[in-house]
Amino acid sequence: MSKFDDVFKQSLIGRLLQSDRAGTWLLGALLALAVLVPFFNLVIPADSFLHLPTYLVVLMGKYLCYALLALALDLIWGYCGILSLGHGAFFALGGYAMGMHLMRQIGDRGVYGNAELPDFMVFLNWTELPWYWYGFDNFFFAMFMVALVPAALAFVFGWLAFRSRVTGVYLSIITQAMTYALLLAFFRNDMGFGGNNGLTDFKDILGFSLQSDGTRNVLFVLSALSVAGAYVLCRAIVSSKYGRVLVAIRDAESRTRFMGYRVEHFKLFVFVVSAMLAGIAGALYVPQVGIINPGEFSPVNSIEIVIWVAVGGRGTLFGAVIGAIVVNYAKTYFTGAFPEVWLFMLGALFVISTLYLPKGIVGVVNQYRERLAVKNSANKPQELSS
Amino acid sequence: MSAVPKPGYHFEEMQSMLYLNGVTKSFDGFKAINNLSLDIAPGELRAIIGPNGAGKSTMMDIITGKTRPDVGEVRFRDSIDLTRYDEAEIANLGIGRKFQKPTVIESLSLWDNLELALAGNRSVVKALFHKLSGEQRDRIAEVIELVGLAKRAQELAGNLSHGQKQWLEIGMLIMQEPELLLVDEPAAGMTDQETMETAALLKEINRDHTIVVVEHDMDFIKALDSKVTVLHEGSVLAEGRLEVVSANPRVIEVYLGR
Amino acid sequence: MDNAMTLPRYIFRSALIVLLAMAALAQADMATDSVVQGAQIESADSAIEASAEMSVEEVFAELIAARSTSAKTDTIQKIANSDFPQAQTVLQALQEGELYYTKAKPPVLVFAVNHPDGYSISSALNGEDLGVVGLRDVRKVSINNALRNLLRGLLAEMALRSESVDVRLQAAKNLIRSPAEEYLPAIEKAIANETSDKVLVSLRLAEGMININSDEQTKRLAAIEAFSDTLDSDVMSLLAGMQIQDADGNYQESDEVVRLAAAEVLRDMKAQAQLYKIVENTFFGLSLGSVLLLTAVGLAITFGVMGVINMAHGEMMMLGAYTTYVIQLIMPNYIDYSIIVAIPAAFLVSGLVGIIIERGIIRHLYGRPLETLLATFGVSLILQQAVRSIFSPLNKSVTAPSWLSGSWEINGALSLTYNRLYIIVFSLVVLALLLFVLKKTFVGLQMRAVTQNRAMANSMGIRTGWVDALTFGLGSGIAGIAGVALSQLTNVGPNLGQSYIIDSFMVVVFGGVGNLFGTFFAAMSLGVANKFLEPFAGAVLAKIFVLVFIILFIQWRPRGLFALKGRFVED
Amino acid sequence: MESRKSIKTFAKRGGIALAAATLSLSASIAQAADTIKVGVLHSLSGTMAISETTLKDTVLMLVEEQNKKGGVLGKKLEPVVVDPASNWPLFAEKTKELLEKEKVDVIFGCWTSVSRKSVLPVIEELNGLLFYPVQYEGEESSKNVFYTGAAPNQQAIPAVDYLMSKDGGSVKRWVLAGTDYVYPRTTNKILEAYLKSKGVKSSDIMINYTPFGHSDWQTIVSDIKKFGSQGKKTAVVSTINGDANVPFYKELANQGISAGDIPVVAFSVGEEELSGFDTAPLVGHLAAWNYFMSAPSDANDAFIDKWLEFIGDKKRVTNDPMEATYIGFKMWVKAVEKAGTTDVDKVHDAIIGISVPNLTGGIATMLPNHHLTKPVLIGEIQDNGQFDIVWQTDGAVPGDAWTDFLPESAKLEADWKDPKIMCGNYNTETKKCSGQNY
Repeated sequence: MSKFDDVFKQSLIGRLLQSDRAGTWLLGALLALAVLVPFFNLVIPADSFLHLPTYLVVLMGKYLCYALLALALDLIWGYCGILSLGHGAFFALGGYAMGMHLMRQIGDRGVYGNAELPDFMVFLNWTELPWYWYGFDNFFFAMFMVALVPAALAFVFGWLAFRSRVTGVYLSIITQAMTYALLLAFFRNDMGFGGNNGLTDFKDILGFSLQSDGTRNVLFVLSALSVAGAYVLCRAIVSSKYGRVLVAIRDAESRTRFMGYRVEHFKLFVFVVSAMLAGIAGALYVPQVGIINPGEFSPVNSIEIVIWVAVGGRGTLFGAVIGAIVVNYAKTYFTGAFPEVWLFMLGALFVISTLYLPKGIVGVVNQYRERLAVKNSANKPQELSS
Repeated sequence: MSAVPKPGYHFEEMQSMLYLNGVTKSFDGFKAINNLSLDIAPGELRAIIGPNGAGKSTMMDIITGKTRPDVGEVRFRDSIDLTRYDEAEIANLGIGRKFQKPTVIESLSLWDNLELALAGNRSVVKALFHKLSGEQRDRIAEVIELVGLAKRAQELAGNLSHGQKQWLEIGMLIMQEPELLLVDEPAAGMTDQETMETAALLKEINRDHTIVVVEHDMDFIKALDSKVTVLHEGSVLAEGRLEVVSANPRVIEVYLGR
Repeated sequence: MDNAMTLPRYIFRSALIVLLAMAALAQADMATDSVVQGAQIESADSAIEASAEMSVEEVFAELIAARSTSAKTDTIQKIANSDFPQAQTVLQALQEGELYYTKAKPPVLVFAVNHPDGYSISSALNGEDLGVVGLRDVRKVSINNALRNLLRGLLAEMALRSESVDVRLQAAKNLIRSPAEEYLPAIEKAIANETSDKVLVSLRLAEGMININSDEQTKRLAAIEAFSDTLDSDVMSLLAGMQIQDADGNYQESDEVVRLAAAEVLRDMKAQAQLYKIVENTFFGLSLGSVLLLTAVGLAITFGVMGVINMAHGEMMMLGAYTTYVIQLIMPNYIDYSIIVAIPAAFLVSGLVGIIIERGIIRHLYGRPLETLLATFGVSLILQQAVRSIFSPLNKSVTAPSWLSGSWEINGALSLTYNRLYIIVFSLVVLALLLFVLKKTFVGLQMRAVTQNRAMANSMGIRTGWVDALTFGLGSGIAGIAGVALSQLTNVGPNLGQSYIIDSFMVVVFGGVGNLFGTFFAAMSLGVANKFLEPFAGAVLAKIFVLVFIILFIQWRPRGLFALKGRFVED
Repeated sequence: MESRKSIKTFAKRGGIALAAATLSLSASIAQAADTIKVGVLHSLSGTMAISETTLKDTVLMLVEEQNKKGGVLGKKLEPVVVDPASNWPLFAEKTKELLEKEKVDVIFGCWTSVSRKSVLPVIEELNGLLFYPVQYEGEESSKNVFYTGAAPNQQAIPAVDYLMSKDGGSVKRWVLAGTDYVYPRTTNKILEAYLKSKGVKSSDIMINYTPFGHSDWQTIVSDIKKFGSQGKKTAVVSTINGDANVPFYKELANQGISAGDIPVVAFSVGEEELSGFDTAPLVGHLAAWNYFMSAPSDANDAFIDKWLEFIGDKKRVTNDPMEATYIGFKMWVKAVEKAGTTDVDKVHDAIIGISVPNLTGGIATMLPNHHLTKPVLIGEIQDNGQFDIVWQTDGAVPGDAWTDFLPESAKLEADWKDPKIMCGNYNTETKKCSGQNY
């Protein structure tokens, strides 16, 4: 037992989580979900009250995709002070890459039975597939693009912006301009991405029907594992020396320069990583919600991502995940329970959380825990060693 | 990183560590630096004084690559034209700078602050897979001792007092192992006692570093007991031992007089 | 800021002067004093032989009974050619869709005007008041566009005898647009004793539009001759029509001589039109720019000067627009003045809300600009839902005051719409006032003091909290004023703010945060750029290009067009 | 000690999280009720709230009225309103929620095509029932969706016919202006093909697309003006969507283009939109719908009175999508009563062929392709925000799911009755349905 235990402790994850209680919780919960959700959805019979309806599986899968997205943003905003108001763009690009693959998977089962062209191209009289659609029928190429396209955009954009030292609000606003421009571009039907309707009517992925509960659960598990994986990755990054350089850049950029660090390189790297994570989130999101359209590029969506992170607790990674889930659950609940006035509540939530929880939910929990710790330390100090 | 080779201290072959000639910089017509010339010998400790707006900070900015001069040459170790490099490169060339208002990374521990400053490869990849070696640990421990903050090594830099931040920043400079230190008003906001300690600290460091100190505080300058340059309206007004300079009527008029 | 200002101020001043001049001209052109005609034409001899065998009642009954367009056409002709005293008013009412008939048996022809509980109607025969009836108690004598054109002509022919120059001018213009053989005598008579040149020109054109279809070549050439010095779009349309070739290559216009003559005139018409196209484009650009300026200038205060990333800015404009709507509800009979009242009202409403937001929320967030983004975003959601709950999610209709509608026809090819013209001027006036407040008043001084060095200002005994609230209120109030202008251009609805917020941020950032002149130039240049791109690239691409341009520009000038220079920026 | 702890805590925390998850999930399971649940899936916030809120109220009104009559099959109807907030993925999510959690028996909802598209996979997987009340581009016929709005051949083509006629001003030159999304694109493709089939030269057709909520129309309107002054009677066929309309018409008016010179016939401007306009300058411009509030019929008068009373605001208006909702609701009720159950498949079989009176004095019949027979009306805008019906088709036009004017879709037909076909996209050439289950 203890031998295996040591192995675990030696492993990278073990080492990372030593000082990270919250992380342990999170990973524990994610893995638990990855096991339980399929169990309660597939194994438990539908009539049992313990049965978990499929729509909840999909819903939670969606939340996890948002969580991954929030994680990506927290990595750059929380630790490097880059407030991107255009992160939705990377998410959407990843989504479109996946969507294009799923589109090609339909093959000749579209309404017009055209093996080459997606339906929307057929009835808009496109004669042949545009070049940028080539290759997407291949799953691995598509998956490659899921990461590459956002990364490429992030690289070019970041390289320009960080090189010429665009910082603070200026950076935020031009990221917003970026996603806004993409929004307009993807709305154009001439772009060949389905215009306002985007890509939809997906059938199956790698031969498994997207409608089947099995596939749904697999996608859910994948989402859960991706979030876990991404968390570990981000944790590894921020607890390395590199991570501390990021913090240094966030707190005192010019000091860091005078210490001899190429700030633009450090920013660029983390920006690209973050964009990739966002892209992956998008790719997982699309098959679960069954549609990707330009709406995902809208600046408001990107602002919402920022809000998830802020509500959860900026610069903690853990908080980003919490925030994404809490806010989106609130949204789902309010829109169902108070369709007429839910915006009041959501708005109030944002205002209050910025006013009274500047450190987000996680901040509150920590304060509480510290107070608790102080109390405990009075009577049984040994508990604190863990 | 820059292609310039990192030299040892062969002071004798070198005429000047830092050499400014006819440097001028103006912002929207206002000449912050006006035909300034300055020559710092290797191993020297030089104090630069001057009233506000005399161009002290701008001079620092120009040397460290934060600002480009309109005209004039800025040479490091005789051969290197600093105007061609940016902050990071210049830092890696071996010039360390301490800001007027102390800037340390507040949300990192003292130890981390020093570790970041630790001389060595600054590339992204290295940073990602960096591990502290034994002697590096010792080096950090040594410096943190030197600046007298050993007891608080694991605390957040944000919790330090103003003066302590100044010292930590100086410590970070030392970690960078620069040949030339530019120290901007180290004694600002310090108690007399702290001021004296700081002066001592700088003299200590001066043993194997060239230092340029900018300061108003006359007691501090006295304590440094070094050659003094008086700046006024962006150019050198007087230069020499403190007692000589302070005898200069122009200096008295524009500066000491107040 | 000041040292980077002298040139901008000069350009801005001159621009203002030019525009004011244009507006003034426009006014003058409208208010031509009516030259009273010398020889009065007595209606008797001008009236064409009436088809007197039918009584008024019969004709009206026929009009009500008529279903097909053709049937209506000749009844209308009958009325027009009759000497009924009511003829003109009835046709007028028909044209304006105010002619109804009751469900009574036999139905009665009535004039109906809108009324809170339906229509208030009066007899078409003798104009006696028949009280108020419900919406579905009367049916309208419906007409379609074909009939509308006919009526336009008939009424114009009658109006040619009017006293007022403006009426005659309008009549002549209408005749150009619906030419018909039978008007010719009336027109020629009018030409004979018309005194005003402006009217004369139009009459000649009208005459030409008719003669061009005559069978005598000389007349037609004369007509074309008359066309040579106009740019009227209908004339152009007609001449262009002649040049059209059918499948087997022969032209619409069979008479070669006439066609060539027409072609000639058409050619230099087109040449001139090209020229004016550019002027027009610039105008479009400036007007788009002025809208951008209006929407951005408030943000230039709250965001630019105070550093609050104010996502609720759009909603402040929305409030302004709704204020305009409410004001119109309050004073339905003075629509023309409602706008004037709305401007200060909107300023107060939005300003007040702004102050509340500042005191309630933003005050706690200074030094944390990104938090202000989140909080104000929340506020914007709340405000949107608030108007949705109060005013319903439907768009509200804001009536354009008469003096804001229509356009200033410089010539057939170039006409500048008044609302745009006024908005350009208005935006500049707002900017000027704002600058005055900031630069010349004590409050402004305090505002700048606080934003530049809070601690110092505080120690000088300025009540910074109070000044902050005021500054934010000012910015919001101006957003409210922008809302009034927007209510004249676009939907007044809960989403109004959303559609402008991003552009506003782009303008402020492009212009350089904290610099009003930057904002001014950014707005204008983006507007013009957009408009000159649009013809080639299309609306969408044009916008995308502009956005990409901004992104790249910021790389080159990380602090915008008119960055505050100097070493203090960095700190 | 340390080492053992780490894995223990890891396991322990996992366990706790697990338990928590289980509880939270099992908590949210819905239980069946003895009412018939009617889902209402219209955006109450966001950009589409402007149009969709009214339809939500309409459904609520119809439900209330039906319950006064004692409900359906002796059960009361229970409306379940949710807000998809003009967010397309949220439409899919809410549909799942309605069908799986709320277990509704029918859904009335959606406005934009994209929202319908995102609902489609869900509603088919879970075999739900959606009544879609808005005119759309066609090219679709799902087993689970009934399209009670107009197909292109029930709106666009008749409108063009009218404009070509003498009464319509015998138009020779056409501007097809639309917002850049699928409905205008498809409609304009169809119209272009149709116009060419009528011998209109492509030099006489100008097609222009603008982004959503386009607000600066100066350039485009002046282009239209130029295009219109080329010696042939010109008309604009507008598929411009929602918010962009007000600035468009204002610009038309300001640049002095009257209905007499260049009439505009719109497919997305109804009474509701007009209530947000300053209509004075629009008088004489046209709209093509299957219903106008001004339609002279007793059914209509009754409906209007009921609506005004329900909404408690004398100024409110009725419009075409409301009629479509009304027809859809009536048909569903009739079908449920005929089938004696709310079971989707039975209702589906029962509803095809059912006829209910529409509000313009005619009869609407549900065709095997899930579209309706509808009359087409052309109305001229009046200064009081109403339409004056100037022309209408004699008799009702059957809705065509697959237009005959696009080569690819001309081959297809939808038939959910004929056992030999029984699909939404039967290819008359290959004699089989494509893989698509709709």
